[in-house]
Amino acid sequence: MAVLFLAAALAGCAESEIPQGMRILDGDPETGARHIREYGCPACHTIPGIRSAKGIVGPPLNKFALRAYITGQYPNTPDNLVRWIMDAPAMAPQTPMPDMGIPEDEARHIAAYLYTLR
Amino acid sequence: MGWQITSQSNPRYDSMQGIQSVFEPRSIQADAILALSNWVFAAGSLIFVLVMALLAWAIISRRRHPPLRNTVFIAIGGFAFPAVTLSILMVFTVLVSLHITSPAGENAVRIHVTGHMWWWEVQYEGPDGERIETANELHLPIDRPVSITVTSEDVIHSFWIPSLAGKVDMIPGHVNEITFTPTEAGVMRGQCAEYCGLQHAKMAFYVVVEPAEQFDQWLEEQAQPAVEPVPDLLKAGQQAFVDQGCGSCHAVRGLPGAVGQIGPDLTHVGSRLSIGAGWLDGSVGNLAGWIASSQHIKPGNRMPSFDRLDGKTLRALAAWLESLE
Amino acid sequence: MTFRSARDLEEADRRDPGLRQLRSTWAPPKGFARLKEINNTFIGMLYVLTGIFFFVVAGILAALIRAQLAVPENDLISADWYNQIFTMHGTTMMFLFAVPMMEAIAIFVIPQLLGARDLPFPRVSAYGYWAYLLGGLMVLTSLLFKVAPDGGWFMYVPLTGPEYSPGYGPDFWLLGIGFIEVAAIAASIELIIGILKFRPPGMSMDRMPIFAWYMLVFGFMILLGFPPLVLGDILLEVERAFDWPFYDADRGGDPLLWQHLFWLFGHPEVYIIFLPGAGVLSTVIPVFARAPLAGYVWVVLAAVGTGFLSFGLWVHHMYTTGIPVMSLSFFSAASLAVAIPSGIQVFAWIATIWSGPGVLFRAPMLYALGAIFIFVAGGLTGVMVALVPVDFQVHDTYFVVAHFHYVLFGGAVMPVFAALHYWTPLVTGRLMSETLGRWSFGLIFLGFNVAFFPMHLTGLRGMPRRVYTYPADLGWDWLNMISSIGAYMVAAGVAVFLWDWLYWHRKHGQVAGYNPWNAGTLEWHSVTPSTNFSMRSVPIVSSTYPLWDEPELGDRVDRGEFYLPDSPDERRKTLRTGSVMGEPRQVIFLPHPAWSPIIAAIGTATFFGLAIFKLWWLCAAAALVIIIAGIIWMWDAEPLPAPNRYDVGRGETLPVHINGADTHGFWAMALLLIFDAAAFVSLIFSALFLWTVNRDLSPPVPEAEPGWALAAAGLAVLASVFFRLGAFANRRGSMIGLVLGPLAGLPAMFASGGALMGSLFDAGISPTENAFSAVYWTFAGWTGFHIGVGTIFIFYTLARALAGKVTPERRQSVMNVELFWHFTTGLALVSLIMIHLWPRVI
Amino acid sequence: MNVIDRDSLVGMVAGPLVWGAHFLTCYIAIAVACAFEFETGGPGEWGTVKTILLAVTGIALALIAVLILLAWHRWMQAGGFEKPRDSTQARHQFMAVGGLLLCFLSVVAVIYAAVPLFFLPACQ
Repeated sequence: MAVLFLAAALAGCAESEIPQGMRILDGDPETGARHIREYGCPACHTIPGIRSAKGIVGPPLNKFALRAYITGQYPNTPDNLVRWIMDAPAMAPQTPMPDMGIPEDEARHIAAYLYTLR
Repeated sequence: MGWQITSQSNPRYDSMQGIQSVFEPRSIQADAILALSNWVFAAGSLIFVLVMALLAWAIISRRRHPPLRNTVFIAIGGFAFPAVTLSILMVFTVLVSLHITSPAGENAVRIHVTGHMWWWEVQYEGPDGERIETANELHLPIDRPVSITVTSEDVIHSFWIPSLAGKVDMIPGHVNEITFTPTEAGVMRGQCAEYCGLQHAKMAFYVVVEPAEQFDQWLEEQAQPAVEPVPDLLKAGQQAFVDQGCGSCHAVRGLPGAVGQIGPDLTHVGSRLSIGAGWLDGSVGNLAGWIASSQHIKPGNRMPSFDRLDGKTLRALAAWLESLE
Repeated sequence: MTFRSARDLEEADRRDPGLRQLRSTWAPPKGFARLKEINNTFIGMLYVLTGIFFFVVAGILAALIRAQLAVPENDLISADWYNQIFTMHGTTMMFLFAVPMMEAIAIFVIPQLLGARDLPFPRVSAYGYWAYLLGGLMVLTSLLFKVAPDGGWFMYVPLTGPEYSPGYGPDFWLLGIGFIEVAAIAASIELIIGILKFRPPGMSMDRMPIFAWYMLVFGFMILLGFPPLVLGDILLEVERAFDWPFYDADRGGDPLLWQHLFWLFGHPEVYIIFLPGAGVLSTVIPVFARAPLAGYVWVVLAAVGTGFLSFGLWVHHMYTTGIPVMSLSFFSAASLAVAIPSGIQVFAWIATIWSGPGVLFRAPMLYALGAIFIFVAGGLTGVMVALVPVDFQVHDTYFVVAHFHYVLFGGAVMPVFAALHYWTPLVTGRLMSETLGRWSFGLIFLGFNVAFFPMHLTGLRGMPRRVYTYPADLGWDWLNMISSIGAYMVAAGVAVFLWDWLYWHRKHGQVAGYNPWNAGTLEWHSVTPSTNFSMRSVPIVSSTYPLWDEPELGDRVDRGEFYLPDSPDERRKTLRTGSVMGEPRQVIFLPHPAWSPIIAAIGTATFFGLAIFKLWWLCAAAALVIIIAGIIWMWDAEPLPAPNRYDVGRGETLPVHINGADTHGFWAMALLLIFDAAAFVSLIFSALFLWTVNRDLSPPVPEAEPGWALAAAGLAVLASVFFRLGAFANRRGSMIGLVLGPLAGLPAMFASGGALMGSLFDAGISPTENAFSAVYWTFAGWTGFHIGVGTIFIFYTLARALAGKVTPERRQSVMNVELFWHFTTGLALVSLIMIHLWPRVI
Repeated sequence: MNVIDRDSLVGMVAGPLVWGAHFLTCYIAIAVACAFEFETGGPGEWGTVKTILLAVTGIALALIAVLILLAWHRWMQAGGFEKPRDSTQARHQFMAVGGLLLCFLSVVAVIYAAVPLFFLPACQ
């Protein structure tokens, strides 16, 4: 509950600050935060605002909205990010991040949440 | 109830409230215990209020003695009243004890659960008396008595599913039994209730209560050996499992060499709701994370972090395990 | 000439030689030598300070626990640390705070309450205190090095056994706590004898201050309740150090044996903690309600009844271990029955409040009322957890955490704060601040309920105890957050209290003067701070509240109108009276300050400390230090002035030295042996228990030559006979007989012990083989240990005899040693029965 | 020590001692009977052990009844409810009433312990 509240608050203030190009127009950060936990992102990533997310397998996702590249290869654009979340191995065959079968709408919510992290 | 979901999806985080609560009884026995508890909670609260009211009255009152003579007041309030109330309670509680401990009978589902630091080994008795092995998850049919015998391989654990029954301790050298009859379908959570060392906090499991046909089908699937992988990725995963020596701790029925008894049986790990004994949801992402950093997620558990695998191998291994439904 | 203030005392000192003598006799040594002081006033004060120190340490650990649990999936504290912290919180609170704190208060206040100059064995109190301090510090040190025990305060095996806890943690627990139990036993013997035999003339049992009744029951409960734990400790330590498999299920042992032994101690323990608390309430409430305790005899019945019933509750901690529900229900029955005495006490307190002209809401009374509130709530949830089905659900959840914190906070912590507010003027001569008292009470009371009430719900919602973290979204997060906030309110309240207690009131508090609370009991009869000798003269008492019923009494005591008003020989002494009626019987010459208790305590600490690291040879050296200190300590026992009468004033004389079963020395030996016997009975229980739980293994019949066992039995009896003859000869004045008897008995006893062990060797029984063989060897070892101690006693007695200190008139030490030897013979015979006869019979 | 002695502490606590003996007998009898499967008497059935324990309960209650009579007798000798004239009488009243009340408490505790015999199977 508290997490969602926090996430919502973050989303609220982030709305105006996110650069135009990074907005996921139909993504809801609050829903995204829930999906992040459902799909088990916390097992590998440390994600601010998600309490259980203290993983050390993948890179930490703090200030994600400010990062320039995804996995060091792709510009951090909404399209790339959504594609990455949906099927990372398709973009980088050597990545340890599995294809978790996340449908596009849910990936958008997740991306929306990640873009609230500044 | 929000958490009454089909057995194939994971329990959703936003609907987990109550899946491990005494207040959400889902069996005849848990119902009976809650009813008794409610009675004593109500009576206890009433007595508490009355005694405090007496105390307040005694403080306020200007009269220099209780409503009765001192000794009579003490004799009635402190002796006679509790003696009578408690004797009623004694009979009541013995009757409930009898009710909840009666044997499960002939047609009971028989399950044997062994506690390990910090996971649960589960053996079902198949229709022909054969042992069907799984771990960290129970499936139960509705409206059929269940008899669970428990013991431990190492230290003392305690088996507890609040929605279904009270606890029973798992003690090395002892085999204890608990019986109950689930009455409603749904996903519930159980947890170790006896302090068992470092990761006592992360020793939980899920229980899926489902209609009889679904249960039978599930049990039949569990009895099967693991499926052979078809796509290349899964084949690579299986190969990684063999190469990394996972089979010396874990059993995968049907895979030669994978007969380890130290960790959970993984023959159908992909069908389970959780990994890491009720701590992470069962998903390919969590499997990968668990394999790579189990010592970070559950420090001190018996499985080393396999952080030496390359990315592709890790993905393949996780995908293969996830495919073991 | 009454002492209403410290100045009165100084003035009287100039005019009154008797008082001057008393003051110089009882004056503590100066400077560093002050540590030699053994007087109960000084030792009691240190004891209380130390108790509060450990309370604060345990409280800080609790604060860490609550910080970690405030939010789900917190990683402030690692699992490893958390487990050490909660283990040490429980251990420190139970063993280093609760029980010793009650002893501390009693040691300080009981002699004054009873008009005695000191407790019967001041050096034992001092030894007990130093043992407690050093043992406590030893246990705490483990935390500094991050090797603290982490198996929970209940130390369940096999988690704490050699296989799953190979480190030093459990050894710190077992040896440290075992060591502190020495202090507890010392205090219990001290208090029992003090209360039964060191009351003022006229104070028959029906007039004893109610607190003394509670402490009497407390003493007996420690004496019978601690032995099972001591035995369990020894068995576990032996299993860890030497691989004797008492608890190892693979070799016929059973983890449940530990649980039985632990809770056989552990449940009485709860009441051991609660009864003194209730005693404080029964003392404080009448003072501030301004009326005598209503239903005195009912309250006595409640204390005694609780003492008995509390020994029939232990399995209610084991409802979920798979014991037949019939057996569980017996314990449920006793658990319900024990609620009745608690009810009686609560109604007696209410009736007391009712009978007075109005309650004075001073700080002690606030704490007392808060205690009633919290304790009643805890008692009612206690009835709930006593019900087998309810306990199946709530056992080992936060519901139970809430329950027992309610009981212990209401039954012990709040009363301790009440007692400190109430009795501190006896030490500092000043009253604690009312304002700060209200603040601390308010914060603690509110904070406690905020912290612990939600835990009932947390537990019912499924949260188990002893988890270092928990998942979010199971409905536990906000409840835990509230609990944590409450916990920090309690911490703030305790901080306010400490500020007042340690600093503020000593500088700025109101001077207490004479009887500041207008209390009725003897400790307030005169000036505050009270004197080391507590009574100018030992009064004749004719009611339960002497100061209320005889307002002149304090003056008469101070004028020296009663017994022992002076001390021309500069020897510390007090009066011994009859147990039931309280008639004067003897003058006891008490020991003066000495180093021996503190040296013995350091020796004991070293012994246990080295044992943790299995440095057995150094242990033996430490044991030698203890023995030497003990002998020096006891050397001057049994003073016999000529003539053997002392003028106690009022034209009466009393004997100084007497022999026989009525002496406090003999009682001390007898009580010690009762303790010993209770531990030995626990060992027999263990043997029988293992027999009932083993399906595949029955107690092996030692296939030895029967001659071994018969010889052992015969020799043991022979040794006893020899000793009896020696004692008899001494009575007849035969020095030769006194020397020859024990000297002949000793080889007989050694031969008996040898034959006992020989029978085991002969049968090829090795202690590591299975649980039964380990138990057999424990029987043999137990007997052997007593033979060893008895040998020291014998040589000590012979040395005294040669020094002319044992004569027909001074034969008490011989009687005590003889009692010990007969007891040892009994142990040998019962051991033989358990080893050789029992396995053949079953 | 003479239990009837008016100044005996043992006389005062005799009631709880009977409770203790009864309680231990019940516990040990059931533990041993179940461990070695002497008894399988179901709920409501009176197997051997349960019958014996019922008899033991009867004996315990009878013993306490005797103790109550003795205490009552001592109390009446000490003047019963009347205000004591001297300290000896006060003490005798106290010891007698204390013993009496402890007996009452013991009666209740013994009866509670006997309740399960009527409803529960011996070993389950």
